[in-house]
Amino acid sequence: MTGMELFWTWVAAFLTLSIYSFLYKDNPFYKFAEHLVVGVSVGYIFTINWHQGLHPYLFNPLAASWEHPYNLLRVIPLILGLLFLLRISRKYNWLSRFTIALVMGIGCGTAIPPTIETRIIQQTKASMINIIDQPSLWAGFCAVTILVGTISTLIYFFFSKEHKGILGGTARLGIVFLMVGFGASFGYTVMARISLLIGRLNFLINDWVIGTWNFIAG
Amino acid sequence: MKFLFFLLQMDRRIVFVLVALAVVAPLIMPLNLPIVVGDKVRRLYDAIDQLPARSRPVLVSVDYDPSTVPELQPMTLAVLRHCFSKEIPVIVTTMFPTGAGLARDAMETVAKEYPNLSYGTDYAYMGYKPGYSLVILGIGENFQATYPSDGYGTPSSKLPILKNVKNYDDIAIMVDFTASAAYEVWIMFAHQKYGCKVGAGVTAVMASDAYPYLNSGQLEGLLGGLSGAAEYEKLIGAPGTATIGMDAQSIAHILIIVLIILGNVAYFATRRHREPAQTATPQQGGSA
Amino acid sequence: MMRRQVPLLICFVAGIVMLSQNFIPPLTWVYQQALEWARIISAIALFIGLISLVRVHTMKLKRKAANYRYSYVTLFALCYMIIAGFLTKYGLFVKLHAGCDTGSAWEWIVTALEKALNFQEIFLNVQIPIQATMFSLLAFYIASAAFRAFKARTFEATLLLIAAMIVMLGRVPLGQMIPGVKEITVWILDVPNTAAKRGIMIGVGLGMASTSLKIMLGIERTYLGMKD
Amino acid sequence: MTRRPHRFLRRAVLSLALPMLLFVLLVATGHAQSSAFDRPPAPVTNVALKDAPDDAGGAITISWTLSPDDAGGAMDVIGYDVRRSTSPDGPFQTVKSVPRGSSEAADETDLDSDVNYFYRVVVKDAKGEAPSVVAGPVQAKVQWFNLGRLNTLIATIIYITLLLYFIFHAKKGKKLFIRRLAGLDALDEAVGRATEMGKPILYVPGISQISDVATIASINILSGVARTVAEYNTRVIVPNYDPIVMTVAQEVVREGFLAAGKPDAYDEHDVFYVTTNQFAFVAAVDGIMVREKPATNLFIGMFFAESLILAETGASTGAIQIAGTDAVAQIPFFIAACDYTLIGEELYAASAYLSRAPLLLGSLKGQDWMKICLIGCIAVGVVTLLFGIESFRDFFETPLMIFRQ
Repeated sequence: MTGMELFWTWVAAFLTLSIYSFLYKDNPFYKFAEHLVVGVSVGYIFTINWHQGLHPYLFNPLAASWEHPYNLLRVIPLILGLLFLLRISRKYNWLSRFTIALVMGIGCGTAIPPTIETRIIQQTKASMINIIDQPSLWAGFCAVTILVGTISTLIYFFFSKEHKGILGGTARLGIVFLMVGFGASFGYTVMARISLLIGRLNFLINDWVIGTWNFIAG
Repeated sequence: MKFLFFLLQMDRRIVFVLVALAVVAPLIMPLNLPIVVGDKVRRLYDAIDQLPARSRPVLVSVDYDPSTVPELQPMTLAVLRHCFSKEIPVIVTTMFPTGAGLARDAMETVAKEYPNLSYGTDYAYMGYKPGYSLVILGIGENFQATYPSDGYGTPSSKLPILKNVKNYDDIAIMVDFTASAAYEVWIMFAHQKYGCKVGAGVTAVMASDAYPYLNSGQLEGLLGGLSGAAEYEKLIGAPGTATIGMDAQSIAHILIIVLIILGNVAYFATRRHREPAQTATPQQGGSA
Repeated sequence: MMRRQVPLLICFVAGIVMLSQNFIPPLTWVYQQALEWARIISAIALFIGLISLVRVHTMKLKRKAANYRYSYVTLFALCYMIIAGFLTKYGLFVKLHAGCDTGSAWEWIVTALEKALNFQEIFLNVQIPIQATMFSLLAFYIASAAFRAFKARTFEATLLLIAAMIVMLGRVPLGQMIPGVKEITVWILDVPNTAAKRGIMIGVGLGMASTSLKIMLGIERTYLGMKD
Repeated sequence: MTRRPHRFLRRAVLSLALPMLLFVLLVATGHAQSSAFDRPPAPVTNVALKDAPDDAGGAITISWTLSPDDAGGAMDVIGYDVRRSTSPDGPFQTVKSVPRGSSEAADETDLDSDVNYFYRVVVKDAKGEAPSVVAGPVQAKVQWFNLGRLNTLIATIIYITLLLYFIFHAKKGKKLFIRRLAGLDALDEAVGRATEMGKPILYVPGISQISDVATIASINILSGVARTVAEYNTRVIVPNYDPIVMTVAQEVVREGFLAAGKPDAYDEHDVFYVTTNQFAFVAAVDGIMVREKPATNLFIGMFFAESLILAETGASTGAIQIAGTDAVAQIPFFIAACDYTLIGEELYAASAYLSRAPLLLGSLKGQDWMKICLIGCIAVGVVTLLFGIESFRDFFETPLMIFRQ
């Protein structure tokens, strides 16, 4: 480890501990780290955005538009982008509506068919199972359980009818499935979260404490 | 009763301290809780374990970046230790620029534990070469042309370990450690095209995606996440960070379960002694 | 008219074109183009974010609001990253190095400046560790949330906490040694969990598609600041 | 210097010895395996060409039966070259190379529509290569409709029709019943509590773009909240992750204050941009929660792993918390740490409900009818499968394959 590397390790360790101090309570160290990371991250995004967004998608193609006149089309999003910047003006901020409307139109139009395909058709197909033709009686039972669970969950999301009678009963069954599913997801995630903590502690112990010790000891 | 009331109104910072202790304690004082070795991990272990000492090298590719180090570095170390302890030659490389430092770290860490083995003869670090799949393909055509020098700048021709390495035929097995689809590229080219045996170590989330390759025999073996690494450490008889990590996982999980149970015991035991208003706070379940 | 109808018309036309390109292969290029347009627009939009951030913090400084001193940290870090980033990305240090003699005082200054304005090191040793540490706070919060909230108050809440406890046990070696736990864990994850996720997914898909359609048709227009 | 001739000698000997050794080896083994090593591999057969389906032209799929030496026999095949020409007599140029064991390739290099192309597949091994017979002609055609998405189109049309029908139904003034949502009722209460306590409300519209539908739903709910807040002279703090979402949120909150007749009470600095970085954003919002101590926290929109960090910090400050998201993976954490959670589709329902516009409520009825259709489809699918009929289920396959054969 060089002296410079040691310095940066100390910086990282200091900031790590500053964030952890928030678990006790809000304090100047946390406030410092928080305000620092906000500034650094916006600066980073801005720079990366300039060099990996504006350069390859706007500046470079426009500069090459003598050879590829087609690239001039990109003037349109440039203008729309500039219109959007008029947000800060009291008088002309309505012009930014054009930009937002276009972004929304593109987003919504693009999204409808894939949403229907992946979230609706594919899931519907996955629910159509041959409940007789299963390798074992147990597998058949599981298949039926999934089928019943899917339908009752779907019924829980009925909005235009009061949840009473059969509808209410099925919706309640749906809640049972929802709650078991949520519990399972919660329990399943614990491991990944603990891993993150182990990772940070490894950094503090191995890189920082032992690293510094090795640096001093030679 | 007092204790139960205390539990109910316990400051959550006590929970934080307990969690921190549950994770730190095994790091400082390993418990070595029993670990059950699965078939997938054993297959990779067997594939390496049966290799003769000082013959064809194992190729290890470190294709991950710092964000997945907690899960993947322990398994890289475990596989390297296995090879070093059996004096099987190892060539370490990476296809990711961010993996270069990690690959070198891993190799140097393990190398320090085996001073009887020497760099260049028993192990080598080839560093990062840009090109990704082209590099993987290049090894199949001509190893030394793909890696004219090692990761320290020494010409490859001067490394005895590489003297007999022409292409994948001279690699006993390649093991890829990754949090991305890199292992699929190794399978596609190194295995499908050149017939090299491929093993993989991936993150826990990705493990299930890799099962089909294992069943079809395209992967020799598979390590998944921290538990896969811990199982490998058990097989080589050298409990390391993954075993400790699994200790921490077990204790933390049990801690949370115990907390939930205690919380419920306290909740029900004190129910009669509490003001009714206290129980009337809206909570989950009610919202569904 | 210009302020209300035209934006709604733009949205509608763009929506119809993008909807149909999903089904008409020769229109795929429109999609590519639209993606790039959206990318350019959002890249430019970031300036608004930057302005807002600077405004908020300069205002805090001006008003001497609570904790206003920390705003200096944010503003300084912001300027530092942008300056360092632009100097590095445009290769200024390389040019400066090429322009001065080896061993000269100038070279020493350029090297010092390059070390002091290190975009990548700040990113790696300030942003990445803070991000990773914030993320790892979840290890603590997942425990405190479970302790506080998982009380068997109602039937549903009981199901939630039992499922969570079994799966937690089934994920670690210690718990897997209890006979049956591993099998029940797999069953919970594969059967009721799959069913619930599937039901939610279909419902969410319906909600998303219908909201998208309402936006395209201009029925939903709150986002344009028009209530009706 | 003295070592140089020595090295040269060694190299010369080596360069001579190696081929000789190889030769000896070949001769020695040659008798046994001459048939396998000497001749080039057996050519591939059954080369079939197909215009790649459902595209804008510019791609042709080539498939073949593996060389007998690939699947078995000598087993020394290296790979296959796909060669193309515009005339059956050549010249053929390699457009694609695939490793051994592959029996299909897609040619996507500079194909013009409506031009005749001819192909041959060449199998290679260390010894040589063997071309197949020429196949063709084939054209890369432009398809005007993506047949693989026919089922998606039909579903889209059915759904849009249902929605439009109920929206227009609603427009005629027919009263529609919508069941109550616990989370929504709590919303009014939570906003009311904040006003009573004289504390601000924190509203986080998720961390996604404006084109994310969950964000739009969140903006709708924000619009309702802003109006109530303005009436009671409370502050609403809206930190933002995305600059475009921020401007929209500003507009909506300003409208809310305007509608309540208090445009001057609106402080633009309360709706602001933080950063487009997940955990930096969370760090900042956590800071706001512990310093401003809002009485009510609303997390509505698209969330990722940060959901629990926000909700747990909020819970520790004693705020009433209501969450709403369609991010399935995050719902469990909100349920655990918040007082009320709008689950998945409930978020969209809430946004429609809050606006109370009949048109928006009509669409909810359309959604329900689509659910009935889907449950019906699942039932028919399960029953037909019982009788061994698979074509009904196959119609739900994506991409749709039943018209391909």
